[in-house]
Amino acid sequence: MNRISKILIANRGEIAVRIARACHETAITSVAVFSEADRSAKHVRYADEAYEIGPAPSVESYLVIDRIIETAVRSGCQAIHPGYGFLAENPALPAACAAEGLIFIGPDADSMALLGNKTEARKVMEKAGIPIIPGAMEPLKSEAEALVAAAEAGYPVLLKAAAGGGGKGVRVVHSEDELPSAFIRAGAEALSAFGNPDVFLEKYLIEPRHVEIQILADNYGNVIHLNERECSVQRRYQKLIEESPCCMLDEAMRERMGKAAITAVKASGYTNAGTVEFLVDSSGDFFFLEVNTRLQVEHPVTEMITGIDLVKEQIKIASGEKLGMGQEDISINGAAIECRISAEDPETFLPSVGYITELVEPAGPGVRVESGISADYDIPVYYDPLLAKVITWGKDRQEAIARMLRALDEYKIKGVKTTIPFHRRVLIDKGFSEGNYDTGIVTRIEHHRTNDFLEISAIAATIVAMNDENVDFVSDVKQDDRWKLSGRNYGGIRS
Amino acid sequence: MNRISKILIANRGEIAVRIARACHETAITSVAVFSEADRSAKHVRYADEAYEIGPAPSVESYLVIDRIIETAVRSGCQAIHPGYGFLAENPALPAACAAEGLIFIGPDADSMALLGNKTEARKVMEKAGIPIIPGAMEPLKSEAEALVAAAEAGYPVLLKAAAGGGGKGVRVVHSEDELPSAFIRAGAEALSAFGNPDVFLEKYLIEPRHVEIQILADNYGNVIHLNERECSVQRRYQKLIEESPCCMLDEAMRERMGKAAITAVKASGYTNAGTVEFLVDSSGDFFFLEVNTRLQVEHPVTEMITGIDLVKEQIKIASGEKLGMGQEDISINGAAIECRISAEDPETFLPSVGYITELVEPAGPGVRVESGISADYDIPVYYDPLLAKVITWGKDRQEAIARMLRALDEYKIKGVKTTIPFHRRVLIDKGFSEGNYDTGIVTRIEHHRTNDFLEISAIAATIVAMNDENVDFVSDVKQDDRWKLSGRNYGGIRS
Amino acid sequence: MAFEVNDGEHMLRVEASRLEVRPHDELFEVVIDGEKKIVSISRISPAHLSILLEGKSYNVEVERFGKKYQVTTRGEVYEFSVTDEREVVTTEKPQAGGRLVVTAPMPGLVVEIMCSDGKQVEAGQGVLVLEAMKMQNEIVAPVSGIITEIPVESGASVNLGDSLFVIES
Amino acid sequence: MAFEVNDGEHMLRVEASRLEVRPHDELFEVVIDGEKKIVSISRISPAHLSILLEGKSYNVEVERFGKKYQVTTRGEVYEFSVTDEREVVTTEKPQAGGRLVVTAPMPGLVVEIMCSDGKQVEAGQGVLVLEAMKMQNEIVAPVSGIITEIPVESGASVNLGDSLFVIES
Repeated sequence: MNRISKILIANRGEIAVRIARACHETAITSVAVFSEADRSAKHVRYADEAYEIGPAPSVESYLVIDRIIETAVRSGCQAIHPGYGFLAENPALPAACAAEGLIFIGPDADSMALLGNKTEARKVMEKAGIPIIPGAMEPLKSEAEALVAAAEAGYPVLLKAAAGGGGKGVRVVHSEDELPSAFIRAGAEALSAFGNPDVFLEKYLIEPRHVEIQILADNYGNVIHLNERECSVQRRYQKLIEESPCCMLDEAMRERMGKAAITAVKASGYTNAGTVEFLVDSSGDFFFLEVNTRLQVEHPVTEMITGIDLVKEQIKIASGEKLGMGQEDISINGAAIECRISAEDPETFLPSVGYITELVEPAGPGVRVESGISADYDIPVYYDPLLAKVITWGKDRQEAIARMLRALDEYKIKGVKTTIPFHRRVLIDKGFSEGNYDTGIVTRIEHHRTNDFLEISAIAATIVAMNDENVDFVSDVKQDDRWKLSGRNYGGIRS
Repeated sequence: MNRISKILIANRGEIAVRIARACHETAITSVAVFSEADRSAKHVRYADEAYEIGPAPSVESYLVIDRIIETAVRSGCQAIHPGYGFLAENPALPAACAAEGLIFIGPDADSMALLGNKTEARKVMEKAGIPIIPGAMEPLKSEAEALVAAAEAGYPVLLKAAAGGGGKGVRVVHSEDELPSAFIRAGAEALSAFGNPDVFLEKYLIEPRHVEIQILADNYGNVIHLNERECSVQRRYQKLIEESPCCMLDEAMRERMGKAAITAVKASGYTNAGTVEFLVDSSGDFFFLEVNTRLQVEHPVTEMITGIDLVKEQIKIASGEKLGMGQEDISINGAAIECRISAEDPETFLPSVGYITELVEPAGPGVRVESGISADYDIPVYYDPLLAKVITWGKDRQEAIARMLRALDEYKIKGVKTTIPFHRRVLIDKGFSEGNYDTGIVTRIEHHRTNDFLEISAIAATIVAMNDENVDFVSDVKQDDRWKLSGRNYGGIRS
Repeated sequence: MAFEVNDGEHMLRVEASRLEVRPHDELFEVVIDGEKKIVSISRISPAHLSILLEGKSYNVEVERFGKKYQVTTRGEVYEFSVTDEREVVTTEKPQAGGRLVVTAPMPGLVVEIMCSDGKQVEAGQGVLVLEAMKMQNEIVAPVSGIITEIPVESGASVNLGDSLFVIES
Repeated sequence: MAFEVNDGEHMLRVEASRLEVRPHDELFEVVIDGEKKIVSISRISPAHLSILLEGKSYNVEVERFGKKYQVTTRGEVYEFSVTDEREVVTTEKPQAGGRLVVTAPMPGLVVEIMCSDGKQVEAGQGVLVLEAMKMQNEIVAPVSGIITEIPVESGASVNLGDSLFVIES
């Protein structure tokens, strides 16, 4: 047992704030690190201590292991939490921690390296008797090798970063002539996101469901699963909406998948929190996809239905505690759903960077917000567009969805475009609300815009436009009665 | 069964928003009413429809039954939800609803009148075998009568509004010479708050615990209780912090009090949601205090531990549905705590009215906020100082308290003073954190201010003061490099 | 004074005049497509109007992106151009000849240029790669033609709307 | 330039000069009670400063109420007067004679006046009742004496700091 009293959080944005909150609640001192672009970011303000670690580009700051280790040592931390993204799946970080006598809050370097290498992981799982998706067992060395492997598996195929996760460096390839360009792009994205250009290939399952199992494993061989998450609402292999429980799983299948996940974890010697991802085809067969060797973006949906704080559990496991619960203590209470709110155009999904002029977060019963932004915040162009997550809980799925629709209506992020209107469209989609969907759902969703609010919206636009152009509304209104463009004058419309 | 599809919310502030949220989640159209002072208030903006009902003083708007009924009828509502306060415990409202064919979301006029009259209620409970506090069985007609009743019960005694609840019109009287003035004040407050000056008297129990039982009763005789709430953190008989479960209750006592509450409800023919309040003395004996014939301010703590949305249940019961659950379906999941955030000086508890210049609400795991305010909002002087409530949930009481402390640290309401620092002091108090407290806790709490942050605070004050006074920081800084006092200039410190 | 409000599919004629300034709102008389309405407007924040119209309560968010007004209410998003009807409407001239300037759809970093000046490209062919928020986006030729100008170089930061390349068809 | 910062119990001498304006913060050299410190300050909103000092991160809220600065950080609340040390400190004169003006501790409505001009009252005796936010607050005589002036009447609205009555002892 190594009591952890001070943690360096090697991340930024909502997840850094999330981890700092867990520290706050357990009387652990939190240490933030930040790039030059992030001095006024929320995670810097939230932590107890904060140190600058380099210029804005993440390769010069958040990805510099030496600087992070040095900051942890100098500030007297016993442990480092990597969050997700950045260095979270880079085995060099746990290795460097071990060398410096720091605790890495996550698995050890060996099991991370094993599982992080998607091709190695596939071999281990196949050996452990877990079904895997057909495809190459080794990273692709060249375009030529990719062409051969693709022909063997049969198009369509998927190119995936061997080192990464989270949808970065993933390309679907429908035919031979698309392959060369996709191979280059996937490799470049993989290098940019994970510092490793290796790409592998597997058969592309057509519109499967993406179901994953959250696990917790301590250092004494105890492994439990915390039920599943359904993450089939994806675009470009990026998850957008996640929920738990999954509508298509009955108790028997939940148990089978849970056992497979525990087997996968034990086979790889993995410890701490992790997620075993599966694809489920339309006949209900599931295939191992990968293990995410870290906290997931979507971990809150599991927290909402189990009541377990996964970050606190991670810290406890890392400090050498035994799991305080067994599989029999884990149950499902109600239903939870998460929407990822990104700074992207909700139609084109192009990044929308800018200055947040106004921020109102949803609240009330069953609503949880995890956010890395605040009002008057300039979103840096250097990092992931994920701004925040909304998670809702309901006694059943229907209530969780109704609350999410309410929460999205309450959420106001002004100054940039966000994916909020996209989420609304998914939630009111018949397939989604009936629970009958797969990873193809996003391409199938249609938005039939109602014109019910066209008139009121046109009126509002007119009045704001007149204000913007300083138009007199009526000729007999005195100059000083005109719309004020600034200040908080209580009489008259404030702007 | 009368399907309710449109509800008028006869209230304002956080509770009106709370009810509108429940409507939003169940596809019910919500109709707000507002006084002239509340045109831009959050509840007006939140509802689907909104109608002005009179000038700022509540006696000319929120308390005018005719105008509320007329608005409900004209706008096509089938039902009225009264919230708490204002008309919520005035039997004239359900009576007027019945006369107009509107559904009142609450009990019928008769049982409300019976229980609302605290002296009548005492008689009914005594008859039903529920222990009551010694005192007068009739309202006091004069100062002389009060003196006699007080002498009989023995000082200290409590004067209480016969019609009200929520701590308004309550005075403790320690000796005979304090009685005349207190009798006049209590009567005046009772009249102002409830439109009825009747006051009664009972023995003042010294520092009991205040424990109440939430009940739900449908129109078919089914009554269940949803466990207790501990509300002993009070000042001037106003609850400040509430929690569930109560540390001092074991399963046996919970069952006994739950049964007493159900008996009380059945004895009075009460339906819908209600709360049976008890005082528990140091020996563990409990005494009937009163029934609150409405939704309570603190209802969210019960929602957090049971997963039941009480407002939705109220609407279902009012529409004639049978209770969808039995006593065996109710359990306690974790622990929840609520802090009421009021616009009051945290030392003197004097009202602090003003303009909210900045608002940041807490978020993250286990945190729920119910708020009636927004940034750039001018708090009207006419209404209750309750601005918002923070509710936290934890797997146990310790986690709920730790989360509340975190939430209070995150909460920023600038422009007015609030009770946030007061709550912080209670939560770190040893008696409170050990669960060993009673209604005397507030007077016993001491605040030993730490000087750890004196220097950093002095530095901040200096720099802001220099900015306010336009002081040059260094002589060689050019004029246009000075601190900008407005605008969102990205370079330099923004203000 | 009247405005033409156009969302691309519908054209509405809106005339607004202020009747009264009150402590918490302003009353307007609005004539929309010939119909007269009384509207209460309270401006909650720069981008947020609370509107009461015939009893209905609307939270309307209005933001200006370039010359368009993006309006969000009850989950629906509309994008309007608002034009003073007295103004002479300047018809936008069609693109001269076959010269097309392709601009940056977002701020970002040019990480690769896949073509050079004078090269012939097909419609849909990648010309350069723009990275923003960790995503690589291939910017393709919208039409077939010859690349005549590439005013950016690899490693350059560009803002929304900056010219990326010129194509002549 | 130096300031005297006083919270009633402690007096600190603070000198601040700006070293550098950077894109996201400003660096100050601060001398506090003779000790020199380098401080990074980022102003997040009018009332909210993010301060980094020797690695520690502080969210400091500073509000001005009258002439005092109320500062909140990590749950602690301090109230400071901040005085330019070069200014001649004007000593507040003690209350002349026995005349005391009692002012409204909050805005509210005078609902009852319990005394009349010229009446003798004891310390602690109620003089009038002020209602604000639904609470009735008895305003009592702070000392024994004679009420010489009551410039308000029943039903009047008063603001914070308005005179309620004058008592001479």
